[in-house]
Amino acid sequence: MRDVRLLETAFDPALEIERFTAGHPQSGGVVSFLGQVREGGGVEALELRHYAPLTLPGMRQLADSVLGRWALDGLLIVHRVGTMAPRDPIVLVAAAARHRRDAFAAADFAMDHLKSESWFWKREKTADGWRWIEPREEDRRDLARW
Amino acid sequence: MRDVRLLETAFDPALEIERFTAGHPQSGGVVSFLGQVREGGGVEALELRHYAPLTLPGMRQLADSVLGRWALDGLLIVHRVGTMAPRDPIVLVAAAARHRRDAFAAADFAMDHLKSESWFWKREKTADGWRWIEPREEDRRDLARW
Amino acid sequence: MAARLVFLGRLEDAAGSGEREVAPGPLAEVLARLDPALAVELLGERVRIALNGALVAEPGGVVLADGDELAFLPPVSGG
Amino acid sequence: MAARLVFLGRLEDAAGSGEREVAPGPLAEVLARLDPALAVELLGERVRIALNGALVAEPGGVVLADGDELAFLPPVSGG
Repeated sequence: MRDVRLLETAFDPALEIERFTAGHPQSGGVVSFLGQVREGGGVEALELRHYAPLTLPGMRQLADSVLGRWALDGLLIVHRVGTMAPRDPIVLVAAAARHRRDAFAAADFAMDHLKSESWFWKREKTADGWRWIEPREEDRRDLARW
Repeated sequence: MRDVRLLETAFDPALEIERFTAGHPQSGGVVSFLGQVREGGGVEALELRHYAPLTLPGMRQLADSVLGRWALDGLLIVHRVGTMAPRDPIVLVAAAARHRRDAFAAADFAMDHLKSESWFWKREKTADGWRWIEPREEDRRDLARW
Repeated sequence: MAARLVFLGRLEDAAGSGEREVAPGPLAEVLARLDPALAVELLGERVRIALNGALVAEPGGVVLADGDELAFLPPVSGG
Repeated sequence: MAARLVFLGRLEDAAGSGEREVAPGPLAEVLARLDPALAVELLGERVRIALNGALVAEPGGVVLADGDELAFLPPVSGG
């Protein structure tokens, strides 16, 4: 039903989606979001740090709030921490539901909240060295939709 | 960029998502919707019929209209026809974009239009035999959102 | 030679088969030679018509020639 | 024994390390013994504080005991 993981090492999103879907044969639809490190733009590496006492508990609370808000058969949230290269998967959210509207809204809501409220700090490495990523106004606007 | 397919035989959604994602390394996010034949509810088989001169051309037009409406790096629409069993994948839509908001909206829009406007006729087999599926009021409401 | 009618979805059940060869001619005459109950179904308000793969806006003007394919498309199924 | 300060995100750069041992005591006294520029950053309006893994609503009242961990959490990064 609720599968929330914080991973220090790489994961295989296709395999995760396949297992998640197979685990919910009664669901008509599965919506997933996969975020990956973008290739291009001069970014050589991305590092995500977290604060262990808060980050995973916060993700679990988010999952519970999503499950309480929409009629889902299952919800998967997988998030990487550590240093990643372009093309590496960062985050996978998948929602299985009887009705696709619920699955879309749940995955969208979960991503907006993961991005703007979860305890992750991100820095990018370019030719100029490492640089911390600041909060974005766009994320606050995304959050205000709900 | 645009990959639209109508398939007479089974496909592997996880493999399709993996290839699609690998083909768009510059995209920060990929949203996918996978629809499968629900297990349970007494449905033993689902048959989807199409009208060849209209169905695939209509799906391609839909893809073009989605690509014209949102800033996407790529769009995938794969749809089965023929007879399927519970757990079989029916439809996969995936949208790759720089910004996740575009990818969510594009996949959601594509599904609403595929479901309510594409030339597919569906019948279900239960213990009572085959029964054609009628249009649903919910689909018209979904469409009215756009 | 002949023209062909194609019946989709539940209209296939009503027609008893997915397609049927008919003598060419104006659509009204073609339908008049069918079983009246089937003709009524085919003329249903929500049934769209495609001639040789293109949707027809004004079915009243259709005249079938040899080799033509006329498809009757009931509302598509829900999600 | 000592208490520990933990600096997340850009505060780690400002502090020069991810964590630091400090003598226990009221938070105001602990901060007063730090570099003033760092103390100003740590007291920034948008910096949240967690004591032993729980967010603190009123940092003014915090008194660090031996073995406590106090984390300084700047705004999280954007998407």
